[in-house]
Amino acid sequence: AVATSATPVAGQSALEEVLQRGKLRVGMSTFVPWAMRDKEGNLIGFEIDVAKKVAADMGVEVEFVPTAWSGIIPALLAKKFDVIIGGMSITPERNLTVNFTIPYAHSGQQMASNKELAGGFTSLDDYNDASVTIACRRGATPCNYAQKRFPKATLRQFDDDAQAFQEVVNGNAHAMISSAPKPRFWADANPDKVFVANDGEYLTRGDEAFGIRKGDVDTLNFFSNWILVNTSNGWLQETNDYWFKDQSAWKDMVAAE
Amino acid sequence: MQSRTAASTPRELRVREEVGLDVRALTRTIWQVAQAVLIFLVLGVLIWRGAQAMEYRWQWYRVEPFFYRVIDGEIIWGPLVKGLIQTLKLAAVSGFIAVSIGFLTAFARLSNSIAGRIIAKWYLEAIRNTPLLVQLFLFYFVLAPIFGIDRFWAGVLCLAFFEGSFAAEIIRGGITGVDHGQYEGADAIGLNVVDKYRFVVIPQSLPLILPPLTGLLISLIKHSAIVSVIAVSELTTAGLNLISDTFMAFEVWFLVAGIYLAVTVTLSISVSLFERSLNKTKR
Amino acid sequence: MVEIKHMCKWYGEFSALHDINLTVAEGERVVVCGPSGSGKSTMIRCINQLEAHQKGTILVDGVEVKPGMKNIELIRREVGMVFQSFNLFPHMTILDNLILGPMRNRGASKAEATELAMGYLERVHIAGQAGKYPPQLSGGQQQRVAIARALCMKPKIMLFDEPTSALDPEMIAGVLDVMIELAEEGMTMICVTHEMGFARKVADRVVFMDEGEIIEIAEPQEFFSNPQSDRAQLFLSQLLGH
Amino acid sequence: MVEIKHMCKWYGEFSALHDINLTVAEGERVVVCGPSGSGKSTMIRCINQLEAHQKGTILVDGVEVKPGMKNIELIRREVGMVFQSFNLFPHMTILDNLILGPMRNRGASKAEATELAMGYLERVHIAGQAGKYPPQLSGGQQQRVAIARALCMKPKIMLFDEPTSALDPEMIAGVLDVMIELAEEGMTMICVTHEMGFARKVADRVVFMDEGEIIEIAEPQEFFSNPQSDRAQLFLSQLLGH
Amino acid sequence: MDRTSSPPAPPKKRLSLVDFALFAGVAALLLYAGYRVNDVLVYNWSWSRVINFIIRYDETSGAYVANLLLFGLATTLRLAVWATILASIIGVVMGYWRTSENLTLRILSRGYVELIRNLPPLVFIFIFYFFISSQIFPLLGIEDIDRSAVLVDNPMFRVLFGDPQLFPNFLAGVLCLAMFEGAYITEIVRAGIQSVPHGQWEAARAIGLSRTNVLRDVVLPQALRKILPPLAGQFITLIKDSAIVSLISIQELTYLATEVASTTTKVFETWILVGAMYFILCYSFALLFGWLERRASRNRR
Ligand SMILES: Nc1ncnc2c1ncn2[C@@H]1O[C@H](COP(=O)(O)OP(=O)(O)OP(=O)(O)O)[C@@H](O)[C@H]1O
Ligand SMILES: Nc1ncnc2c1ncn2[C@@H]1O[C@H](COP(=O)(O)OP(=O)(O)OP(=O)(O)O)[C@@H](O)[C@H]1O
Ligand SMILES: [Mg+2]
Ligand SMILES: [Mg+2]
Repeated sequence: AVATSATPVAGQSALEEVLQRGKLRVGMSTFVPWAMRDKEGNLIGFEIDVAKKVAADMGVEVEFVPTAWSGIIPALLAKKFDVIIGGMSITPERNLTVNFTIPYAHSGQQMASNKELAGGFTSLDDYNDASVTIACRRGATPCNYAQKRFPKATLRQFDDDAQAFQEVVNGNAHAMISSAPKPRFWADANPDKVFVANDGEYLTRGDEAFGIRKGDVDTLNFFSNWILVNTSNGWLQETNDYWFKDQSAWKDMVAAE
Repeated sequence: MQSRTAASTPRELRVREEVGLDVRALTRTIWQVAQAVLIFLVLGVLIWRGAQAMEYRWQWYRVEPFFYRVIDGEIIWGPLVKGLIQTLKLAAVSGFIAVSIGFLTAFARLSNSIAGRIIAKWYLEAIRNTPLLVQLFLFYFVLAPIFGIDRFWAGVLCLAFFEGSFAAEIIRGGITGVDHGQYEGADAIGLNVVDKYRFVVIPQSLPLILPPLTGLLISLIKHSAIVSVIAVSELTTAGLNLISDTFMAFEVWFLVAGIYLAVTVTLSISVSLFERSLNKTKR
Repeated sequence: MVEIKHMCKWYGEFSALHDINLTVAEGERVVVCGPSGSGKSTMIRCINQLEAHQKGTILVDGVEVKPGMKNIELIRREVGMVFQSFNLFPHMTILDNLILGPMRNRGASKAEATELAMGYLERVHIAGQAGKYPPQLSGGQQQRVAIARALCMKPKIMLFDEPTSALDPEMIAGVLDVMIELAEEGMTMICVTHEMGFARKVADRVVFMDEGEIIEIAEPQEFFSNPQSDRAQLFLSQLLGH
Repeated sequence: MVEIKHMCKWYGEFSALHDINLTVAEGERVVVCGPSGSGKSTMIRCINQLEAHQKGTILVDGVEVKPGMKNIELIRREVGMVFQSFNLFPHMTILDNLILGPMRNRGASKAEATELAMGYLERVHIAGQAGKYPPQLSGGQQQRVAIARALCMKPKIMLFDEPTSALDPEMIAGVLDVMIELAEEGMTMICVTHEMGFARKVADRVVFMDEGEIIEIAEPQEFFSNPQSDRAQLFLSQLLGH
Repeated sequence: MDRTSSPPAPPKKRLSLVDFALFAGVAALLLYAGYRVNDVLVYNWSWSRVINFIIRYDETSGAYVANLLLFGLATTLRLAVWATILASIIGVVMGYWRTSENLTLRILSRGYVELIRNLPPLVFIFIFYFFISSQIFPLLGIEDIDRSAVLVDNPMFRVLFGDPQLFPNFLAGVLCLAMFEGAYITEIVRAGIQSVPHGQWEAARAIGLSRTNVLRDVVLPQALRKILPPLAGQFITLIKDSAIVSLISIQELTYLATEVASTTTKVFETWILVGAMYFILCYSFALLFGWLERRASRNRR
């Protein structure tokens, strides 16, 4: 019994397991507005909608497994869930360890800067200075970008976007980079402290994809094609617009100000 | 009939004769040690198989740059080495502050001052009844901006306050562990309070305080891992960053665990060697 | 009953017992005395292997006792032991202290064990206290309970290690009385004590030890009136001068 | 020198001392005795406020000592105290034990303090041990060091709390000799002790306490030959019968 | 004078100059903090958004109901209770092994304790979690239990173990924490066993009890008194330490707090409130245990 459990049965792909189980388990991590909590404590967001639709198309239920970002890959490998739909952007380095589908979203990165510290900066190159501190969410596209674009600046990586942003508000960091539209939301919320740098233009783009275990071609094929279909029919774009264009559509669901 | 008196050998002359190797006891010992090693091995194999079952692809060949890279014949230290140095620095500074806080708090608790006792007690209760993680968040996101403390010092102070509460109890235990008669002896020759503690009580409580206190400082190295959540670039932070860049979770975790283990075990051993040599010189 | 031959014991490098030879016949009563640190306790504790000896042989009732032997419990059940500091189990009533051994070792039923225990409590004149806890009793009463507890094992021999030296003077008599009764009933016993009155009254032989050796073995009359060795003379003079 | 008037002390609700009245003149030697728990230690410990009393007054050399007073150190320096358990500082050499007080309290230089200390060590016949640590000395030697330490403060009065009762019999004589020498030199002293030989020899008065009260104050001859109270009679008979 | 009169009341303790200085210092610190918050640190306080995640007004039923953070608190408590129970079992067995005469058992328990005490908790939890969830659970078939069976999906089960859907995760978290705390409880038990005077062992052996019986009947019952107070303390420690299992997909208070902070961006309020929640929980238990201990020691007399 031990021997068979150690080496997986050939052909038993995650896809089949999901269908047999009747339930798709999705690993994710909170990340406004990809996934977040509404007033009742339920999960909402772009990714939540995507995952629900995938499950519905497969004809199974969906179960979300919120996991701290640093534990999300081992949990996937330990089969705690079948797929990560968690705003995970593709990098070659990561791709050596997990498989990515084709991208289902193309986030743009914006920078929120502290008015006092970076108000006088005229160009992005001003940030490339040893005295500048830039905050970002650990392991997300912005960190990689910042490393390359501002090699002289100090980089601070946090487990969570909100912490990184708080750094900017507190004046501990000159700027933070995050995927749009969050920097704009925050600048709107703290107009006297924070502004969106680079006139709101995207600094770079990221390609977000589902993450799955290596060696599982069936599952990879299914999810990639699901993304292809839903890109073609416009559903992904539509949903993306709902969550990312501005917050007016869903602001009432999360805030109670 | 037994003889009434026996001829006696003076104690010093009775050398301990070698009774001969007790073969049975020796084989038993060897067998028991082997059993234990065997069980640990089986557990290790099980864990290893666990990793296998996850179809995890070990990529140990990728870890060398985590420690160092050679660029143009120059050695550039990698994130893990830098992180370790930062960890040691963090632990040293906060350990020093923690001991100071510990002494202050212990004296405050033992003093006659009502305010001192109240403040010390609330400090201890507040630290004892909240998780370190929450303390760190409060300290970093709430207190640090209010008082304008930077990241490193926020981490240091938070750790120091946390470990300081344990140090305080150790020190208080050491001080109250000194025999009551010693206090009376000091009082009886008319020493004032400061002299009483300086010359009589503290020197005698140090042997009671030092061993648990060094244990505390060693555990501080482990606890310092928690400041990774406020992005102080110590060993665990370095590890987490590497994981999120490369997703090689297990290699990095094992490396980080190995480094911590090596540091704490080395420290424990050197401390106990030091203590032993101290005891020897005393005799 | 007990036969000790050429027994030696070391604590590390320190020679605690050296070449001990002593034979105690069935029904014999032996008193051991000697200065503090002379190894009296160590010797009798070797008999039921509370301490392990390193050389020589000890036979108890014909069976050799060895360090690390299996089934040492079986021998300990033959040997009752009473300590200076009583060592009653403070979390159990007197009665529970007594019935624990019989119930665990001999599988006696609770009723049987209780009957037996009450019998011995009568014998040490303390049956009224059966329901109390040890700390509620005086030292003398506790020591008598300890004797009763050892007797409940129906031992073939009893070892006493200074059973009265932790007691207040008023308490000593009661315990000695119980021991004298036991001796008169023919119990084999080895008793470390400095109560010379007791030794005179019941001992068949007196063993005098010093520095881990048996210096002198004699009948009490002879030992007290005419000790052979200088050390015994000195010891007796101090004891009586006290 | 010492004047105690209507002094009372409670431990919680327990009355440890009741209405104590005692005056000790300069150069007088008072021995305090009484059964265990009668409050002897408590009384002399109130004199230098190691215990706080709650009612009545205590004057030492004309100054009133009160619980919680400031500068109690100043009074304690006038009063030497020797404990049953010596209370030497085990982490310091004998000499350091002695010079600590003079150097800290009177700002004496190390050389001065050492000279003084060596003088007193001579006086208690122990100068050879100055460099050793207390645990390396026998009990009797330690107690003599404790006396020398108290004397180094040049106190006006010495308090002794059963200075010989923790000692082995061989050790007692040496300590008593030192105390007798001190008494003969005219030191004022209050001494709790059961050494009746010592009391007979040096005491000007004997104070007998029981249950926290002073029952009898008398000259030694009278007290030993003809105690007034029943309790003192009983006490003396037990003490001598022992 | 009357002997039976009760002692005069002890003098009232009065605040000294030092006391006033200390209080003044603390007050000054607080005032300065208040000033900085208002003037230097411009921040939109919005407590209601975070409090909403503790209890919220449910419009459909028209009543106040518990929300995320309270659920998290309940999970934390459940984790702590079950892990303490399990860890105590581990601790008693290992603590007994620590004092055993058998070298094998001693090495095993010593190895266990040292390993756990020398690894950062985070690292241990991580490695152990993936071991049990990939090796042990499949063997036991935990993953495949029918989560909607009557036995599982009922209110009793929910109170004891939380949401049946999350049961395997919960169980993994409990096991991790139990293994972790077990090492500390092992040392508590060992100290308790060794605190029983040597004479008790000897007396028990002298009446011919076997080692197991000595422990069961004589030593452990006496050791228990020494063990219980630190064990209660360890329970409180466990409530705090349980935050580390947020790493492995268990939604206890700290993890949910990071989610709330992230969703609302109200970092200050979230952490102050969550800190207060932990404090209230732990401090109430500390008071409760203190009271129980005092009562027990009074009854003993
Ligand atoms: N566990 C031990 N380790 C080392 N030395 C020991 C130990 N137990 C006893 N000794 C030493 O062995 C010697 C004999 O001790 P033992 O207790 O047998 O003397 P004793 O004759 O019973 O003395 P006492 O009358 O004081 O009880 C003593 O010098 C003692 O210090
Ligand atoms: N710190 C204390 N708390 C409560 N009761 C105490 C304390 N110290 C002493 N007592 C009690 O006060 C009474 C007097 O004690 P004290 O030590 O003065 O007696 P003593 O005459 O010196 O006896 P001994 O000869 O045994 O030394 C005793 O009943 C004792 O139990
Ligand atoms: Mg003995
Ligand atoms: Mg006394």
